[in-house]
Amino acid sequence: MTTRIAPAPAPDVSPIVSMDMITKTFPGVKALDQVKLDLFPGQVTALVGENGAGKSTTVKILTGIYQPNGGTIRIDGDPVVLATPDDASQAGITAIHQETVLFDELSVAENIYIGHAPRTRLGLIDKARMHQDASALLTEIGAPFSSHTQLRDLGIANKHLVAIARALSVDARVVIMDEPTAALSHKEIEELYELVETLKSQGKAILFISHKFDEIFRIADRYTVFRDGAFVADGQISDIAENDLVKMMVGRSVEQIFPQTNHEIGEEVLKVVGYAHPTEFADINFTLNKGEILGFYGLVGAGRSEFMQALFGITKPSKGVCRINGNIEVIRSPADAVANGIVYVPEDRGKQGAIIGLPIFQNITLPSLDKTSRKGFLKLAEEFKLAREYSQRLDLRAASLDQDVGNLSGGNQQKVVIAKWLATQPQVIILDEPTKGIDIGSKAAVHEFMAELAAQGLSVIMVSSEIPEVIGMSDRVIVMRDGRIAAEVEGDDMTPETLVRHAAGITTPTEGAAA
Amino acid sequence: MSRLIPVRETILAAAILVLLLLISSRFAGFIAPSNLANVFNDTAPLIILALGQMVVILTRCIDLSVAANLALTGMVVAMINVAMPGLPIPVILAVAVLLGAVMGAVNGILVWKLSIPPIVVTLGTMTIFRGIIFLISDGKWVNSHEMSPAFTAFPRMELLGLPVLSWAAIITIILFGIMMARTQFGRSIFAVGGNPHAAVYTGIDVGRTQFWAFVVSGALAGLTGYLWVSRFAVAYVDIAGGFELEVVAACVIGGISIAGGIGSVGGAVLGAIFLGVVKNALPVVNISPFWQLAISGSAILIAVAFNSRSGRTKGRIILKSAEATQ
Amino acid sequence: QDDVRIALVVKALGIGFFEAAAEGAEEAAAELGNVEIIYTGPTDTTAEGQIEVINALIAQNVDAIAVSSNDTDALVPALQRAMQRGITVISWDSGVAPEGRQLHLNPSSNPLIGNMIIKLAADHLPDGGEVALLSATTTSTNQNIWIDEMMAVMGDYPGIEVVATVYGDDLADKSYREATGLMQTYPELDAIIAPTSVGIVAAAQAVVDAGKVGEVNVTGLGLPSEMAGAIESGASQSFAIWNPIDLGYSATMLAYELSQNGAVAEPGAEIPMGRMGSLTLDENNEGAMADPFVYDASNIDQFKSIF
Amino acid sequence: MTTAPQTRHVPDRLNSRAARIFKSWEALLLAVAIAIFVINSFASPYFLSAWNLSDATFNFTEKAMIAFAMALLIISGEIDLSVASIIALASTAMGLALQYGAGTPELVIIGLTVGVLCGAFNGFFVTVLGLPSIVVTIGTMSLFRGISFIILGDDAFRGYPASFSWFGQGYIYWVFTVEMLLFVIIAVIYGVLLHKTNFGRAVYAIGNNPTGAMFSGIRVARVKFILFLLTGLMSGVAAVCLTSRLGSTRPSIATGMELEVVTMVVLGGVNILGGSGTIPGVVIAAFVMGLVTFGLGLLNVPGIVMSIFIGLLLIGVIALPRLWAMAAARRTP
Ligand SMILES: Nc1ncnc2c1ncn2[C@@H]1O[C@H](COP(=O)(O)OP(=O)(O)OP(=O)(O)O)[C@@H](O)[C@H]1O
Ligand SMILES: Nc1ncnc2c1ncn2[C@@H]1O[C@H](COP(=O)(O)OP(=O)(O)OP(=O)(O)O)[C@@H](O)[C@H]1O
Ligand SMILES: [Mg+2]
Ligand SMILES: [Mg+2]
Repeated sequence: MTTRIAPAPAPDVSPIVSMDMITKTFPGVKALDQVKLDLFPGQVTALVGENGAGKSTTVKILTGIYQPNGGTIRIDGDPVVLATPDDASQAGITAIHQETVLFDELSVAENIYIGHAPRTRLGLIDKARMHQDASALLTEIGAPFSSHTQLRDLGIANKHLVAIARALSVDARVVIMDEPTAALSHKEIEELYELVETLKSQGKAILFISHKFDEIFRIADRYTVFRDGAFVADGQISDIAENDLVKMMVGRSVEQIFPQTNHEIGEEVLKVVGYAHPTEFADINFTLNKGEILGFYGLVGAGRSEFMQALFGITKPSKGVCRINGNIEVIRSPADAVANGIVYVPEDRGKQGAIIGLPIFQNITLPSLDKTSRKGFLKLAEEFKLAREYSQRLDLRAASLDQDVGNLSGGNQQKVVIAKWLATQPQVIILDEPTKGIDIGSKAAVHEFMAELAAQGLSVIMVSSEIPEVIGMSDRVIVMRDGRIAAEVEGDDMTPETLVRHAAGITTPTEGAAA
Repeated sequence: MSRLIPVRETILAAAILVLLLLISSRFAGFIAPSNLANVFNDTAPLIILALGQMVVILTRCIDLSVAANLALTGMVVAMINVAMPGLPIPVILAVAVLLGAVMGAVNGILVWKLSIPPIVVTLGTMTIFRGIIFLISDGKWVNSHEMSPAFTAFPRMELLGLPVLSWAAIITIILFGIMMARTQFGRSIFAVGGNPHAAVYTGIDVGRTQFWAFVVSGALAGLTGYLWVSRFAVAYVDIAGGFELEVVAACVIGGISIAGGIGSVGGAVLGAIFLGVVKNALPVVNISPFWQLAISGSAILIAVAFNSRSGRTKGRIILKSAEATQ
Repeated sequence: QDDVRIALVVKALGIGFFEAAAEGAEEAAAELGNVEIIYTGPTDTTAEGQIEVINALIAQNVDAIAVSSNDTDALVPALQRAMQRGITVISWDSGVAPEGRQLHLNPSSNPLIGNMIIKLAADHLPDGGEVALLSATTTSTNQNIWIDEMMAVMGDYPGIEVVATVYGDDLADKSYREATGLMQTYPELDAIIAPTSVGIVAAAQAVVDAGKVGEVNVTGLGLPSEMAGAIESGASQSFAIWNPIDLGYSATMLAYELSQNGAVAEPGAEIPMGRMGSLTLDENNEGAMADPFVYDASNIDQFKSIF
Repeated sequence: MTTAPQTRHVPDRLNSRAARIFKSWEALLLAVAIAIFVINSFASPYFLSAWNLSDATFNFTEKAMIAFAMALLIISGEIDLSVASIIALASTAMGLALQYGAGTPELVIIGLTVGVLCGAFNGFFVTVLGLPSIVVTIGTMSLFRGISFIILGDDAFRGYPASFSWFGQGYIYWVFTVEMLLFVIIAVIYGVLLHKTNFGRAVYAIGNNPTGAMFSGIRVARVKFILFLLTGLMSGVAAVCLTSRLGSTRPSIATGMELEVVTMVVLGGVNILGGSGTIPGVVIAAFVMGLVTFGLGLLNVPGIVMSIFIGLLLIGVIALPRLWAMAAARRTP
């Protein structure tokens, strides 16, 4: 199954695209710092790096969506400016972006061809030819739906296939794939690999971004490593061992990141019995104990967030009860959940977590206003006192407490969201992908803090898709797959291999299933 | 499947048919072809404006200045006609469309370049355009006998049994049908409204598309301005006062989502026709005209409640996929 | 020198009829010598708009306000305040309730107008027929009174049947649509009576567009300048109006008499109004200026350039 | 392992109170208001008179009462375009009650109740059915006034009792009208509600991020529903004042007032997209609009020309700071 597909061509060809000294800053973040990247014809270059290393930013610069603050991009040795997405496709660069950037209201064919549809002689869109071409593309990538389907009727995996088809609809020399397999099933992934092989044989340069080391070692010819927005190394895949690649990526060995967990696990705090939802999840049963860190692992889209949000009173479960400290409680709204000591730090920080537009202190006190006010009237001094206390506890870095939370870096925003919930003095804190998109320093702080909370007797549920994090932090792990609990593992059973196996629904152990 | 039979349009068309049948049970003459042609002719301005508004709403904007734009253009062409009675109609038409487009461009620029919310921009330009009519006309009317015969005759001129006014609506419908389905601009409009973030990734300039949507809406308002003034053979400050809300109402009834991205030419046209039928039927079926407002208000509420039900996004279904693969 | 400031408040600016009245007011001012006319009004025919205008006039402490109102009752409190501040208040053309003004000048006597509009229609229908009314807004005082007066004398016109009353709100497009609706609902319709200058023009246009010239006669109250085309096309046989210039002139004269010459508005009083003679007040402090005058093909050319 | 982090001190506030006030939108608007006041006093000799200024307040007091509630609604990310129609319906209901012999207290209660019911109707469609408020209220705008037309047709209700005229025509002391008193009381109530209570904080949170507010345990639908009720209630209050001032009810009462109310709110610095704005801003905007219309009215400028000024003001006050920022950005690339 993991036979290497083709030998790496000789590295003496000159690159089609080469980025040199590229820098990109966002307010408060240096996403890329003088990085370099070369893409060679007929070769697959894997770009690896942790979350937030700047991979997607690189993609957006190459596709004309972002403008770099400095550095040069060369195509066939000539410096170019890619001012718009159009410029990029003119230059022969096409990409499958990490987020699906498609249009629900349009048909599959229109999604594939928007912006460059075939025209009739009158200059109108040639629908017949568009659908014909689209069908051909869909067949080529093995998509099981018609070009006439409306996009909204497709699931996430099929949408991703549309995105792939869209990238291939441009006659490009450079194809970029930003985590293309994250949402695909096994069969589709195999077809994608074949496609990569075809593109390679056509002499195209491919940039392949992935966190899955097995696939990197299977299809890539070269690698480039970024860390914290900086270039670390590049070279031939055949010249490097997996462990070394990981080390370059993280800058230290993986075990070191996680704090020692020396907390005591007490009696049962929360018991969930038979939670179900008509379309999202079913048969969820588990218990959570005092001072415990319970990990929820699964592939993206496994339904973990949906379930957590039901537990928090946002989506309504159709069945199931929840017992808190031995009493059955009905949670119909987040307000009920908070009253019962359950709080939720959501995955989508910008939309669901921080209230961008409100100052930091108001974000922190929002769910605890009852405590800082008298008879419904605000008491600013009390608010500042509370905000000060928790921002210090979380080591928040900010200019002042009345600063808009939107001006903070992602990690500090996350701290504000956590502070907001800690200020309510909860019993159970649910952290959904708590370290997604935050820098390594903050990540360690969050991990350390999580351990500290558990040590203080708080029960923590941590949803994470990062295996090292799950294993490093959790006392116990529940694996979810397709809306159901696939397994519960504890102690020495918590190996990367078991987790991946349960998450992917593979019954027989496979080799090289995880990094 | 839902693509083959556009549900909303079918239901709206059925509602209009039922309405026509009800009316004809009270007054049989209403569904005589000649009368239906009259109703269509009377609804033509609303149809044209609703199509322009549709484009704007699809891009997540709103144009409250269309009626004022119409009135200002109408006054200007009427005054031009008084000053230069010999000016041929095609020139008048060109002036009207151009002037309307310029006013639309003013809205568009403010939305595009200064990112002022469209509702604020067009609320402001609405009052400004009306005020300008007063300033240029000194509040005076331009009456039918001051207009040249050719000027007032144009919208009534019959071609193949239908007045030019009706043809203007029909041609606009056809052009919009082609534009929305078969041109890059038309598809961009859906893309910008449906998912502005993704539109940027696709190389579509959101602001520029909104700008052009305003220009289109303005140009149509200008065209309608001339047609309106010549048809009713009078121009004054207040013509088509409050018409902007009727235009928005037609779009809403036609299933165009105020949140952008969802809607169709057929919907907008049917929405306008629905209102036109109601408006024309009330006087003939002896329902007091005082019922008209309440009826159109209820129609809007029912339509929007209905559209939101049928259009509710299904969400992704995690469990189904589980069942399918097992 | 301190001019006497008389405000002529109209239903809405820009209507030909009122523009002509303003001319008459200026004529009176010129005759009186020391009078300044403030011609003003809202831009659309609303009571709220007129109240804001009246408040501004009170603030300027004008000497007199002569108003053609959009609403019989709504202006009363504002006008009462004006009177409390010593401002002379009269209404003309379209009146306000008695407690809101000192006197009201009717362009003509209401019974005469009511009779005139139905007579104009009946004269061309010797064998009787169906007529319909196209009025202004539902709230216009004077139209409502005239229609009531007309209904009172219907007994004198046997065979004439009023089949409907519709409202064009003094908007060209609405009036047009209502007139078209009338012709559809009543295919036998013989005449449309529009006692409003906006409605009559729109109705005539609608008749022409429906190809019913000769079948449906449009009549009522209109301005010669606006109706010249309708007479020419035959959509209208005849119509009537009083002279708005005279009306503005008379209103100004009356306001001047009351505020400067100590004339008292009380039942039975006779108040001079320059070249128009004098106004005799009835028990409601109302008086009529003159008879309406009929225009038809024989005299339209003579008047169409005047007002 | 990282070493124990050294806790840092984050100051409460960056700018002093004075600096914040000085840089605020309200300060800019106040300067505009003062400028208009000064210009008016030079332009017309009649401007600086207590009685005249008192009369001038009628130009804005009723609209402002609604504007305060509307400000909260718009800050929360919704809008109510049906307020003028609510006035019509509430006024019609009062007139109808009058026909059945209701006295002044009953009339007021009925006016306010109908206002609240209309608000509840809007609120139901928006918060329970989850429909966009702009569309719902365009619909109810026709519906509410339509019902008035059905009830009244071409008629009018008149003959309100003398005691009822106190609300719209009465004076508290010297030139101070009852409406002015109501205006001040309502302004204070809404100012406190928005700026000094938990409820007000929830309104801001919802306006900035409704999802985030819900995820923070705020009952978003309930807050929005209450805001629609309040807007309906204020329309009811305005209906009482306006009906009392006009002394009669016609279905066309208050036509077009919704746009003036929205203009006042936006001019007051409230973000039409929700999330920010203050009550003092709306108060000053009310005065600005009142002063502009009154000042121009004294010069006998027609209302429609005044509306050009308001339109320009509306776009100008938003556009100028942005143009300024763009120019500044160009100067220092
Ligand atoms: N539009 C933006 N505004 C502000 N910061 C941004 C923006 N886009 C990216 N960043 C920041 O830039 C850094 C790099 O992000 P990027 O998306 O490139 O990471 P990545 O390597 O693709 O991570 P992942 O593996 O999670 O996809 C992150 O710290 C991110 O928060
Ligand atoms: N059908 C879909 N269409 C569009 N986006 C989707 C779809 N399904 C999932 N996504 C997106 O994929 C991402 C991951 O989904 P999400 O986290 O909500 O899944 P989940 O059910 O919570 O699973 P988990 O938390 O276990 O990853 C989210 O950004 C979500 O918006
Ligand atoms: Mg990425
Ligand atoms: Mg998730």
